[in-house]
Amino acid sequence: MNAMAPPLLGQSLLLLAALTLFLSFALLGQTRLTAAIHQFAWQGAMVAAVTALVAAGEGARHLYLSALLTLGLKSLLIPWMLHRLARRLEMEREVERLHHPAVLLLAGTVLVVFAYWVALPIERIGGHASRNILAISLAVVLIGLWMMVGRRQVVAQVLGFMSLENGLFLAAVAAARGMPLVVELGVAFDVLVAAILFGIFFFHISESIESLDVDRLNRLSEEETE
Amino acid sequence: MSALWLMLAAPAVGALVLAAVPSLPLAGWLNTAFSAAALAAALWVGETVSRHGELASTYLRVDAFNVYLLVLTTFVGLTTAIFSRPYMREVCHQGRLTRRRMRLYHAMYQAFLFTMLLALSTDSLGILWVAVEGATLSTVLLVSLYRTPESIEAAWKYFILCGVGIALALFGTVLIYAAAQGVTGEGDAGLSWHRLYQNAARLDPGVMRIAFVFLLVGYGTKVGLVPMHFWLPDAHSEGPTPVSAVLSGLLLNVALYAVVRLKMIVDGALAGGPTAQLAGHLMMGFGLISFLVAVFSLRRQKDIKRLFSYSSIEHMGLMTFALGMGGPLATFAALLHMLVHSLAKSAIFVGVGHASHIAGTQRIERIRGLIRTQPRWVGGCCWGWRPSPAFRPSASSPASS
Amino acid sequence: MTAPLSLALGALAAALLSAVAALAADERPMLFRALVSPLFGLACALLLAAGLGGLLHPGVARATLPLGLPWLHWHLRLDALAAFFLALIGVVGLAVALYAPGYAREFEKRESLAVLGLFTGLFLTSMVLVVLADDAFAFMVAWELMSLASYFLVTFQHEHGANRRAGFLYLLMAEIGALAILLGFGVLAGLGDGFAFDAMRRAAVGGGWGTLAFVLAFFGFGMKAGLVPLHAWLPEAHPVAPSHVSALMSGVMLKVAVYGFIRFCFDLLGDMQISWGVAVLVVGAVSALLGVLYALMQHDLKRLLAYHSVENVGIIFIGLGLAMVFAGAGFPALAALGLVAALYHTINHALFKGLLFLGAGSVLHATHQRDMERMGGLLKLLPWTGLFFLVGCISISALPPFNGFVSEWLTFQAALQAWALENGILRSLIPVTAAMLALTGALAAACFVKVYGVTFLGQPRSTPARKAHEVSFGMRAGQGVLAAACLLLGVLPTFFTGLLDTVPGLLLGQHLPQATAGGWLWLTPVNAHTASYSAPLVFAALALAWWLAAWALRRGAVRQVRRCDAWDCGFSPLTPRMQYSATGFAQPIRRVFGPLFRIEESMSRDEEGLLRHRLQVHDRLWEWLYLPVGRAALRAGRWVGHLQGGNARIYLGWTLATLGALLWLIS
Amino acid sequence: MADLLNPAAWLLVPVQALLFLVGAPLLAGWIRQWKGRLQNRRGPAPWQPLRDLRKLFAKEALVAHSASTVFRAAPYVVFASTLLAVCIVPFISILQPATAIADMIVLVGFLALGRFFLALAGMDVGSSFGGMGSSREMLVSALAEPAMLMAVFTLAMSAHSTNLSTVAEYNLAQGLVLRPSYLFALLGLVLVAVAETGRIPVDNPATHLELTMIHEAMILEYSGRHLALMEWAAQLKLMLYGVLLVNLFFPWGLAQTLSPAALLAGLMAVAAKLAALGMALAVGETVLAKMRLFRVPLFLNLAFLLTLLGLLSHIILEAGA
Repeated sequence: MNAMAPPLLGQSLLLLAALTLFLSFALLGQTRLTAAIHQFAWQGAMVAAVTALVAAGEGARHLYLSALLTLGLKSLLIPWMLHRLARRLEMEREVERLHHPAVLLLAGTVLVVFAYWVALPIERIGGHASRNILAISLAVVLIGLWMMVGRRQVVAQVLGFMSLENGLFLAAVAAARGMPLVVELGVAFDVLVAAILFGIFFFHISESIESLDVDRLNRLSEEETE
Repeated sequence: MSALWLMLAAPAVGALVLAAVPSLPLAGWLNTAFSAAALAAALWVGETVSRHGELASTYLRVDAFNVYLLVLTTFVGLTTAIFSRPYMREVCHQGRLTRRRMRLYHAMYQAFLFTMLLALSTDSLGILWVAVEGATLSTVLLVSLYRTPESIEAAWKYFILCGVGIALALFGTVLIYAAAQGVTGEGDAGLSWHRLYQNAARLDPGVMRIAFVFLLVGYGTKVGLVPMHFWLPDAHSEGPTPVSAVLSGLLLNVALYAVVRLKMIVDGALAGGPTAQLAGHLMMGFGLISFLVAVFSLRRQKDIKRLFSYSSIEHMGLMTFALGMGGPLATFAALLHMLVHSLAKSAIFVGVGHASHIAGTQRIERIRGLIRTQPRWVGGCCWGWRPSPAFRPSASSPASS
Repeated sequence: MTAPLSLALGALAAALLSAVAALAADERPMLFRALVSPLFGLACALLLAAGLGGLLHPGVARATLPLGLPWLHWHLRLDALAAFFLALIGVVGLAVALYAPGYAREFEKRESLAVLGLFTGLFLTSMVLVVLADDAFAFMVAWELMSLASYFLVTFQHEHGANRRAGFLYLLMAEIGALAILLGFGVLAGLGDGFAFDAMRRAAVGGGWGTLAFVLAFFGFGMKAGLVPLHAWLPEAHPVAPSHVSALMSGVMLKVAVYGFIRFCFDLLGDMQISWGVAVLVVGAVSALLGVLYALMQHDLKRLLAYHSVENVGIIFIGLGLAMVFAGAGFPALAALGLVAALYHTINHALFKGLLFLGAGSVLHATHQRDMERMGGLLKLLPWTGLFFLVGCISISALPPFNGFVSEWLTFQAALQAWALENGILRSLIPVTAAMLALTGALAAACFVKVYGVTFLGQPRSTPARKAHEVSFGMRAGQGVLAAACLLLGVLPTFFTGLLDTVPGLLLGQHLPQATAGGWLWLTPVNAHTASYSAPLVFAALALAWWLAAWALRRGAVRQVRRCDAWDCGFSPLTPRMQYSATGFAQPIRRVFGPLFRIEESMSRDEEGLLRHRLQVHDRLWEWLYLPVGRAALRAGRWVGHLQGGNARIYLGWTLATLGALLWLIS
Repeated sequence: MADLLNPAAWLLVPVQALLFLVGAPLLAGWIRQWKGRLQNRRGPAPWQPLRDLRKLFAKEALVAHSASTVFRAAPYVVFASTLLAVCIVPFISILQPATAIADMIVLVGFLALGRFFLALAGMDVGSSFGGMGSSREMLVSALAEPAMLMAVFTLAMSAHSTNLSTVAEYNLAQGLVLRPSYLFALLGLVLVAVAETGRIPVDNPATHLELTMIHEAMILEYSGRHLALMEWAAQLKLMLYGVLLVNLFFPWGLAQTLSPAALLAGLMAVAAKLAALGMALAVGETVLAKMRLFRVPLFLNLAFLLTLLGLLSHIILEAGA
């Protein structure tokens, strides 16, 4: 978005983006499953809101559609599925023990700084606002990945993956006013399928190893094959 | 053009039809038939391309580079389909699979072919991404087809790692799109490969650098470059043999194809800058590391399918190295190597499946004396083992030039 | 000069034809004798003609094969050097072609003649291509083909695990060597412009890069030639191949490696450096000495011969090293002398090693034994083979008037010119290497006294040895050709040095000043005053002296000899078990040079209370070089295994780390 | 090679050969007699060996059943090669055209050829003694040959020639100069000669206790004319080494022209020198005792060390000479 955009818009965009980032931090630290799912839903909503705002600011019609897609998928459908799964695997009450929560969060902040540092050279796209948002989205992506590294519980990993995707959507909207429609649809389709597959896998995993702790998934190790 | 649509339609329709067909033998034949149709169409495409030089629409574009990959893909798809019919029937009789899963298998096989062809023939980076992600999704369930704990674990890792990788690739794509905004304008043009290629020089180098890193890590995960390769041996060794064959023979190629296409753009963007060779050097580095690590893992493998999946990593590393090096000789060698490797490797996996089927184990030391019992198979494998030394000279001669 | 080249191309075609024809030989063994071997022989005859033609009319002929890459066809080039090696391949190959049909008979039932014929043909083709290649690409492809064909020949009898292991070791080291050569060419191609040898010659890379290229080439070619310490594959691989193939491998393939080295260092590289020569000289001397010492400890006939290949290659490299030192120091004439000495020994070794392997093959054929301890007295049963084998033994022991002596004499003469050098170190180093060469020669003589004495003399030590029978005519003819060649090169050295002289003329631009100044009778490498050797006269005089002695005694009082038992100290008559065994023969030398071997000796009583003596002599280099390398590779493998630890989160961590590192890298 | 075309010089070659053939047994007898005297007994007359040879030639030859043709051919080869070897050393005259046919290195080659067949003959019968002798002989020779060549090289490098008569000529021209290199080479060559000719302390020509023999063990099975040839060859070899020592290092007295007087003088000089050498050898063999086989390597290493020192001192001290 260019400088002509009313400052209010830019500020609100930044605010929303910051909230998204905060939410992924919350996700990173959140050990209670249901709460985590809620936070994830909220993050989706944030992204959708950003999309809608940009659509309003730019008057880019197709963005409304993608905003709707995001809202529907990320903050309604997928959280609902996760809830159902959690109930059927009776694990709503489940609380994952983090080994070093402080380290986890600290590393997250480091990643944020790193993301800013990486995004600095990006000049030509839009104004500062969009660059900052790009930096934030990059941070969200990295934190999502970090969450998958740091959390052992399968659902938590999936949440990390999903919030990583949120970061992608945010970047797409902020940096490029959304992708072409065909791509948007394709991406949305893939995300949906992925979510379904995740659901399937929860069952497979929980019946193959009587838990959802991914660290138990280490039969295919090559250590000491000598 | 119609040839192209036909080629894409064949597997797409096939996927839907096979999803509905309950009878197993019929499904096997249909599977073969659709693959054959795809091959025929691909040949037709090749013929048209050789006449007109290029075949293009808004979303699709076939030129001299990818037409040969199209033909190769459909060909391997057909051969593997032919092999998989009796093989899977055998497996089914052993009771390792239910009918429902056989339906899933055939449908997904076609779906996978469809995504491969789409990824190869599309002109839009966005659709390329969607297709490659689709390829992952369609094969995940094939890897875990046997539902053994190992296969499920392998599939999960495959899914997670490739999912993340692909997601990173999307980020890179977004960045490219963003960089293209000012140049090619909004909409599909911003992701059209050849438009970007034409205006590559005007793209922002800073953005393109970051973008390429994400794309390399992303698609590199699917190529099986070290250290993003961890999913590969598991997925190859646990899935049904035909799946291993197509994964190793096709999926890796397509991912590498994507990397190459993007490298061409990035090179254009960075040309003349201080980091003009960045893309090439990164690829060479990854190729070299992959080659070494794979070689070291090779010599300690006891599971024969793992062994060959590591050799896939090795060859991919070699090709990545050569392609990163650029230059006509290296590129030619790499493509030649790609061709030979796909054919040989799918043949080998087919053969190995056969062998481990006979021996009832995948442990090498238990598979013995096959040259007595199965000379033809061994001959095939010897032929399959050939490429690595035969093309090493051609692939790495220009290393210093 | 183009005529020889077309001959060589014809030879290529014939070799390929024989390979193809062999495919049908499985069902019809007749075909192998009637078509495959004759074609092989034809190819070799053509090669011999091409080589001699090329040497007689020095010059350069070129051709291009429409093979290889669309824009990089294979360039072929026939010059004096290539011609020499073609002739070498031809003459040994000819003998092998005569020999093969008879030898292959025993494979007819159990093994596949098709495989044998196919890969032997391919093997010949690839070697000829290597010699003819004029660009790095063709060279490397031919080189790889050579390694691969010989690999399949080594594992021909693949039922024995030992053969498979040997084959694997061989292939592994061959690939490593090929990689080194490739990189060497890469350096030249990178600093020059392109892979054509002409481009490299123009570039004439020297200095630091040149040294790097030299080291790589020395490593690669040295590994193929079997120089210590890179020789481990050789005594494993050569013995297990069919004997006529062993003859090809030891007699010819090693020489192709020597060819590659000469081509690379004397032709493609820039101006020679003394330090290179010194390196080659020292490695050569060490190889020669260790090779013969390890050979002395073997009692497997073919394995022993394989170790002698290590020794002789070492001698060849001594000559090359001298040539390089002199060339680096600016004495082209002396360099030419060293080069000619090396080349002369190359052809000699090809001849007598081929001969010895064929002889060993005949023994194997007749007794189905490779262990000398179970042979003996074969001279009476295999008179012809025994005679030819004796010729081989005398030649390889460098005794006048046979060919081995001539080349060692030339090498000594070259070494004796060291006084011309300024550098005192060199002047003292070179004579010491010469002394090592002398020691090598003497030990070789000892070793072949052992071989011949234990195998062909004395009394049979086992039933098969007692039941042995002379081999077929073809097999004898094959050996006879080589034996005659050995004598010829020994008695008429002037003629052959004259031929070889064209090679230094090509590579160093310098002929031997007056090698044959004194006429065909006198070989005077430097000048008549310094040294002269007249092989024909020596031969004549030897014959004369013998004849005189015999004649004088013929007129002696008592003619006939009376047969009686051997002296047994008045105890029970001698039994074969009382003879000196090969191990016993080598025992004093084993004891003197003990520290060089890893000796495992043990005495034990078996159930009948009989004493059993077990002795194993190992190559120390295994534990000094190969095992550590192997362990390192193992460690690396285990480390890589740790990477594949099975935990998805760690895998993801790797992805994240890579991403971060790369982003860091570019920002 | 000026004198190559000189027929008179060529005529000298057979003459010298004959002198050698007669002189060798005499030298052996001479040494034996002196040893006897030193051991306080009247030794046999110097020409006793000649008598022995004649007797042996007259006797019939016994050949073991298990012996092959090699066994019967070996004596002739050994004898012929040794005879050739003696033909190419300057004996009474420096003008020795045959030296052009074969130089020092070929000389070593001839001796090696003879030894090769000697050892083969030892193994041919298949008795354990022969094998033992061959094995030991090859060990000794293997260790002796490098030392021999080192000494040869010292001479060759200072004379810039491997042609024996050229070397002798050079040394004669030099006159008596004390050269450390020559001293070392001489000592080394003496040790080598002792080892190669199988004298005490390396081997004892007089012993017939099988377990200590080297040379005798190899020819144990020989009899009649074969034995004669073997013995004769051994005596030739002994004399050959003697001539090498005296004529290369003390070339004085060698005839430099072909005038009968000069030749006669040369003959006298050589005879005198050889006689002196023979006495020295007798003394040495009397005072020394035969050493164990596995001390022989040390002995020969010493020889090699000496010759190597000779070479190095030549290169370092007398550089360019």
